[in-house]
Amino acid sequence: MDNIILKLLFTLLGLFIVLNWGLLMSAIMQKIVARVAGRHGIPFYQPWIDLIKLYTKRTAITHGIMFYLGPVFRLGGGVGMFLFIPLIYGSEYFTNFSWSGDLILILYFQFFGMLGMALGAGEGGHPNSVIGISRGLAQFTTVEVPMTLAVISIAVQYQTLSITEIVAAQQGGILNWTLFTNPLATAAAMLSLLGAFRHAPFNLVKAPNEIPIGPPTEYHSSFLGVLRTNNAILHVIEAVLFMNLFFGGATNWFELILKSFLIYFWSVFVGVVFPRFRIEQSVAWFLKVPLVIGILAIIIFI
Amino acid sequence: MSDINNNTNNKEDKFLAEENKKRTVIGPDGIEFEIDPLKDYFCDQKPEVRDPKNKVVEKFINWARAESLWVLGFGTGCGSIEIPPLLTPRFDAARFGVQMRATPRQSSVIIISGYLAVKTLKRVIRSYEQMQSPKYVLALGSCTINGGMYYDSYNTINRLDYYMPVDVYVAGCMPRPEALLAGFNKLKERIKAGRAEGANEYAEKFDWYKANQKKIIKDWNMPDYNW
Amino acid sequence: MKSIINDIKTRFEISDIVKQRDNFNFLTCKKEQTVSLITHLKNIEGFSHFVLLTAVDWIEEGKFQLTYILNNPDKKIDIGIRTFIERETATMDSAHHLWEHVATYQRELKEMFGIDFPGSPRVDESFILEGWDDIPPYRRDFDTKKYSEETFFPREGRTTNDPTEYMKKKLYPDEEK
Amino acid sequence: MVSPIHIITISLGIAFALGIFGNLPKKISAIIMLIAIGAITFISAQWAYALYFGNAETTQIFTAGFKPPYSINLQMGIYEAFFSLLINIIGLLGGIYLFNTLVKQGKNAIIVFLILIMGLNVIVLTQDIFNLFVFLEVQSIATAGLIVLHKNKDSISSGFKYMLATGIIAGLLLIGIIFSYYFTGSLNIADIINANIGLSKGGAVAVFLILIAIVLELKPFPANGWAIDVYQSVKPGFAAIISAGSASAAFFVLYKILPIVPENFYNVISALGIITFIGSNLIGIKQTNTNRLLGYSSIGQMGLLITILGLSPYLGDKLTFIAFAILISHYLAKAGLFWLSGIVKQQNIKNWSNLRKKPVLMVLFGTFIFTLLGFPPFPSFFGKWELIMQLSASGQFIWMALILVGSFIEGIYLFRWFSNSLKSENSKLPEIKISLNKFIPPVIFGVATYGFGYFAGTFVEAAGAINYIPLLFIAFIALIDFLPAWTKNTISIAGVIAYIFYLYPSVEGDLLRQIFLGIFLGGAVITLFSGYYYKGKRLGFYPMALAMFAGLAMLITATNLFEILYGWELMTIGSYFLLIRGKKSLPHGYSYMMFSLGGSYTMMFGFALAFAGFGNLDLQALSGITVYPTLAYSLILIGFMTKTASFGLHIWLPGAHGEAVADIHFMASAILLKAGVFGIILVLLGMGAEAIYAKNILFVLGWIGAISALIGNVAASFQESAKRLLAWSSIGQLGYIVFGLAMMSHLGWTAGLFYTITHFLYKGVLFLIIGGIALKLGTPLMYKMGGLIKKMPFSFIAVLIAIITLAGVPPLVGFAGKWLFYNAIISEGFYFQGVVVLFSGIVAFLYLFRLIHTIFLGQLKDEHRNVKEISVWLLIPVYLLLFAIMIISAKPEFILKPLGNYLISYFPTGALTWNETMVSTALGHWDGYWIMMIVGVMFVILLAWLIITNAKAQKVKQFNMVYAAERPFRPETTHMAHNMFAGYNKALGFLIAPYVTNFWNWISNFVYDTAGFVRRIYSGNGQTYVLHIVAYIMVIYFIIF
Repeated sequence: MDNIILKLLFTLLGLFIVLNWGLLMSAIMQKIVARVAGRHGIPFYQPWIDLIKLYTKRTAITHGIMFYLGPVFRLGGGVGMFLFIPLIYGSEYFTNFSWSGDLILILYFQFFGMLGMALGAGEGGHPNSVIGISRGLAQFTTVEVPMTLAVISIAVQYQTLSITEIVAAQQGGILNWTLFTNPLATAAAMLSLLGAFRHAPFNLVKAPNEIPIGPPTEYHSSFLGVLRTNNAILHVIEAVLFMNLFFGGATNWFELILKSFLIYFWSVFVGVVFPRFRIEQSVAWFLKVPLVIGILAIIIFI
Repeated sequence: MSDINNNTNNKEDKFLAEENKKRTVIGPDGIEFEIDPLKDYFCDQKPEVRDPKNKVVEKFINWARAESLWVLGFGTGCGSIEIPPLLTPRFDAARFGVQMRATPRQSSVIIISGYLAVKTLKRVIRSYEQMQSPKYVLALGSCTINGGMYYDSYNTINRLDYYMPVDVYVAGCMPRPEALLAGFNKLKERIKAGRAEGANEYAEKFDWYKANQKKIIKDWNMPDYNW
Repeated sequence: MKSIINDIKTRFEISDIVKQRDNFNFLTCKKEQTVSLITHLKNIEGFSHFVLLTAVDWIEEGKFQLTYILNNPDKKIDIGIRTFIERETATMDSAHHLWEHVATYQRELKEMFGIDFPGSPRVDESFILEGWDDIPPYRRDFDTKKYSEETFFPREGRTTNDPTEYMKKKLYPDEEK
Repeated sequence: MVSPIHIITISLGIAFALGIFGNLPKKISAIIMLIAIGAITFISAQWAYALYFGNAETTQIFTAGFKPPYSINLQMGIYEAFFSLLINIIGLLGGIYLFNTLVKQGKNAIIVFLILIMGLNVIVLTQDIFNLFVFLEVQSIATAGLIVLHKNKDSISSGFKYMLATGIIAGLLLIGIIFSYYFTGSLNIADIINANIGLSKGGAVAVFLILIAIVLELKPFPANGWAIDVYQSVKPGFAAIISAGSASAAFFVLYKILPIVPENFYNVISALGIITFIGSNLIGIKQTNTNRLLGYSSIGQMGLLITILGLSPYLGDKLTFIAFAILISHYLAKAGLFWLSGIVKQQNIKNWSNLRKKPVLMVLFGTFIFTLLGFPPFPSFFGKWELIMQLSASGQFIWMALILVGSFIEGIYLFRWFSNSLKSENSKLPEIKISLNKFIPPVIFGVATYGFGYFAGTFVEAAGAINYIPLLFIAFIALIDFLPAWTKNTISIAGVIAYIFYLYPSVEGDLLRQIFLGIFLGGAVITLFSGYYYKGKRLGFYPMALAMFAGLAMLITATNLFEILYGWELMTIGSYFLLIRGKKSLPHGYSYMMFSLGGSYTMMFGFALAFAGFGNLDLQALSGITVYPTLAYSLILIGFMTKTASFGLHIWLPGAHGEAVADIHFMASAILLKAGVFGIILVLLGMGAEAIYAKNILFVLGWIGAISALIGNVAASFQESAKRLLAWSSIGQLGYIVFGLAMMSHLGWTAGLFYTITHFLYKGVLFLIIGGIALKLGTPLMYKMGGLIKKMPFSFIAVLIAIITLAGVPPLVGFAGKWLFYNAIISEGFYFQGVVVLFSGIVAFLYLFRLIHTIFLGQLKDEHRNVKEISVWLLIPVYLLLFAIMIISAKPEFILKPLGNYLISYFPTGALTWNETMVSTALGHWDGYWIMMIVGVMFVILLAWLIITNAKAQKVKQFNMVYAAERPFRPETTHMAHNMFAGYNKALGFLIAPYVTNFWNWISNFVYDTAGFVRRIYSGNGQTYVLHIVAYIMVIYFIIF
């Protein structure tokens, strides 16, 4: 019993760290983007201020029960992924509840938030929300193709789907990382990651000017606060997932922070350099080079 | 569609848009019924005053609000050309926590950037009412203060504060981005001092504001408050 | 250009031919013949492009002047047709059947001058003014300053200066005259 | 016992008497004629009865007191009695039917009619070949008389052509008889047989001439242009007699003289038969004139019978049964159809839709059509089955294939005709008026088909175990069809539940069958329960639904291949009638039937191959087929895959299901498709995965499953109709199942069967809700809906849970399926198929979101502001299903554990291991219970957090949204629903280009064009037809000699 409470406390601690790291990371990335453009950019504490402001707005409106629950689903998706992913390899407590499921659980649990968000935004009744969602879903289908190939490839490689075991197999030196033992799968997954993070060139989903920020058009106040909280957690968690699968995992918090930063930076870097795709272009893009790389990643194991 | 509103003596009805008129439709079960779009499709609740609950906490929150000004991307007159430079390396308003948002739901500041035609005012009011409180109005240029060079136009308003509570006026014709930045700083001061309660004021004096608005906007075509 | 004008002179009652440029003439036509004249110019003389339709309020004479400007893109010539209609009735034949966009000009004139064009599509709908219920604002008997003062809550204390005098005073305060 | 000679004496005597006492009133003449035919019918019936039950011996009647060859002798054996009975019955009933016509046409017609019947009798009875010739002439003159008596332009010319053709035939026959007399010195058939003249060269020519004359009498294709005109130009009542009576007699003649024919002629005979069968059916496709169409069909059937006779060496002692079963079907159905044609009085097949106004006639029409096509429970089904099995046992696979192809082609036009009558517009057509005398004969024949069906069933060994209780129950429900729907519904539910209890002991201990019993009959109870929403009578629904369920139940309890096919066909009939109830279902029901028909024929072929190798029809015959195993397994699988609508065979499904109403949609998609899954499971269990052919088949099957999944899901995303969306989604889901089964491993099968169960649950929910909504709103088009969450909250919750399950999002049970798939794919090495399947799983999000958004979210439309929740009768079963979903979501071991235990006997390796609630494979692990708990707790905490931080939120209405400072004008223009995934369509729309539809269109066009080409030989010119006959004879002569 004590054990469980302790575990719970450590999980909350982990969540707190991840949340704050996510906020800081997004600030740093925005600053990097600003510096690329020759600006100072936001203060590094801006995301916290925005969150406080959003949570303390005095009014809010709701379009209905699903609209209300949408952000909860979304944050549930992020927190759920956090709960089911082992953060620190070898740590007794920072593996959260990852014993209850494997990699497949993570891959499918991300739909939990997406679906709930899509439904919530749908009840908002705003056509732009739905345009954003339809684009997001359409893009997501093909983003997942190279990812699926990569996952199958590493599952074949390590003969396991358990994330902890995959991380364990990569211990003992940098050359044991999947990055080096299975570079094709890593490449396919890292290209897929660009779509998963929805930075340019794959940010038509939010398209701020054409369809005012897409799905969350109608969301505001603490609804938006919840969504932003989720974004912060999700960015870290997705990076942690890639870190666990391809970059040797992390044995301490410092390693986690460094690696997740670099993984996230990869998508920001590409985003700063390339302009935006139209939706049919981005859908088709993932079925070209990334798909071929993914197939090669599997062929080498046949 | 039926012509229910044949008696167009009423001023409201005269300007009632076609799509807002009552109409009879036949349901899938074959039963006819009437639809009043203004009642069925819009919420007609009036705004309420939402007072801060705890003074000490409110002070902290106001600081946060001041440092996170999300501006609605809405340009009304010639002054809207002064807003984009704010985001460029030269002025870089992001340093001060000023960011642009595309939807009024998420914005806390609306900039009235210059002369306001009656037609634009209607849209401005809608957007303002759709913003969530606390919300702030920053008015640019002489036109919003006293009509400026359009003081005698049949179609532009003369003073904005009769139609919505204005927090900061930035004078000039046109004020340059630096002046706008100064205006933002002024607004921040007001917020931090707890004096920027425009939203509550609007709710309090709602009838007065609405009467003023309706005096010039004759085809409001909405319930009084546009949620 | 000349031959065209000579030709239409024989067919229509036109007067006051004003030469603006070599390739641009104004002429005045009777109200009843105007649309026929435009039709003729479009179909026979190749003025296929309708440039604009505008109005002038000659309040003293109790007339509205309508000006149609047509362009012949092949010969690169323009022609302006003026016609006068009674200010009291303010009704003119519609020409929307010749070019679709004429209807838009006519809608504008209906709103701004109160000139009616029976049969023109959507002519009674509001064009840029929403919910206008005074006399049409471009008519010269409409006092826009008075209207503004009555309607728009003018701010007290506003003073208006003559720019020449004011700048002179400000820039050259010594130069008294 | 009355001597058979009186058949002749009575009819001849009456005919003469009528001629002599010529001035009797016409009515009385006709009645006398009918009495005469009645009398001779009685004689043949008496003989048939006595002979069948062994109370009498075959009797020879010697006319003129001498023994043959010195006199004509008649023989009354069992066959003669039977055929004579057939002829007399058609004469009697045909006479009753034609009563008014005969009366109108007068004495001569009546006499000719009587003579025709008598002639046919003698043709059957006589044993003297010259006598045979004489009465063939009598018969043809009588027929020509009947043709010409029907006064119109066509009839004269066709009568002339008829005489021309029969003249040639008679000449040939006469020459043949003279030859044979020269060789044998006898005219008695028995003597000729004994003489074995076929062995000598000259004798063979004699036999050839006799044979070819008799064959020509049976109107073989292509030398039969004259016969078709006859069918078209005479009154349908006469055509019935020609088709049923004369053709039967002619067939019997062929049967009688067949022993004369040397063995080496047999193949030629069957070739002639099969050419006729296929050729005239092919031309039948192009026909829109019903009488002509029936004519082609008649000739086709005769061709089949000739083939059967030709194949008699291979059929052994089953020959009689097969020939009789097919002949009797043809006899009853053709006569019935011609009679109906006389009642309907419409020549164009499209105009037969006015038959719908008379339900009894419609039932008869359906009965006859299905009889002709060989569906159970009609005799031709048994006949065809035995025919195919016997041929297969003798290794005659080519003949089997040709016969099945011909039958399929026949199905094409008969079904087009039938479905047109079911669905075509009929408001402008005149009422049908029936007089009693025209009504009785088809009714008698209709009832007789069922009787003979039962009777024929008793002859087929494998049919011994068929349970007739459900069929009787269906008949009972059909009889009380006039009652309101809810009574029938209650009775049906009681019946089905009773049947479940009755069947349960027989499946106890067999988990597979338990599962499918649950899906089929449990599903039946649920759908029938939801049927209470229907107010009114719902004519014809309950018998057909129950027929489908009876067929499904028969699949489960089947102990041999025959029962599987029997159940399969029964289910096909039932489901066809259910699917075609939709408004615009005409083309879709038709294509459903075509695929089903083709499927059942391929299946029959496969079963026959299995039978050939195994020797009996037990289910074990499916394991280790030795005769052409690749072909056999492929064919059986194709047969079953027509029902799972797998890629390539799927094109019927979207239309057919897309037009069905709520509960039928549920039956058709969630339940019916599982029949195919059950079949595939049986085949795969038998096939195993070891053999090389098995590996190849499984490889292809896996890809078919994967591609079905992809195509189904992508296409579903682009549908505007909610029902079509669900229909395409079913194709995709069934693709998963097929793919899972094709992996032939423990995990793959666990996934496949698990999907089978869960698909039943969540698709059941979706079909009922969406169907209910479509019913409520009067349209299945999604963009016409929207915002219904506020009006139908219960439906919304149900759909939400269903789509979360379908999408495989944890914590609900759908995730278990995805997880099993991943594990199976990786451990089995089905990587690429697997990626396609997983990709389609994600594509499913597109259509699921579209489904729930465009119906429930977004903007509520004007017309729907007052709608209420859907019928509670639909919601109750839905919530039962949801309850089941929630239970197995929290406790997946309820299903997975028994499934694992069951499959371990087939696939011992790779089973799931359980540690309390944790399930793991060699690769991964997953704990459904804890995930549910964790997600639940987390969700509650987060919701609380939002509620705390959120200020009092103002509830707003649907137009209160930011709209670029404008306001929405109308809900229609604000609801983003139409062409929702336009960008996706641009990128991946090529995936759903209708290649498969184009392929099948090309096939059908090819068949039509061929038919059109072949039809050109019928120029309508009598001389050409004569030329045909001569050429035909020449060609066959050169082939034989």
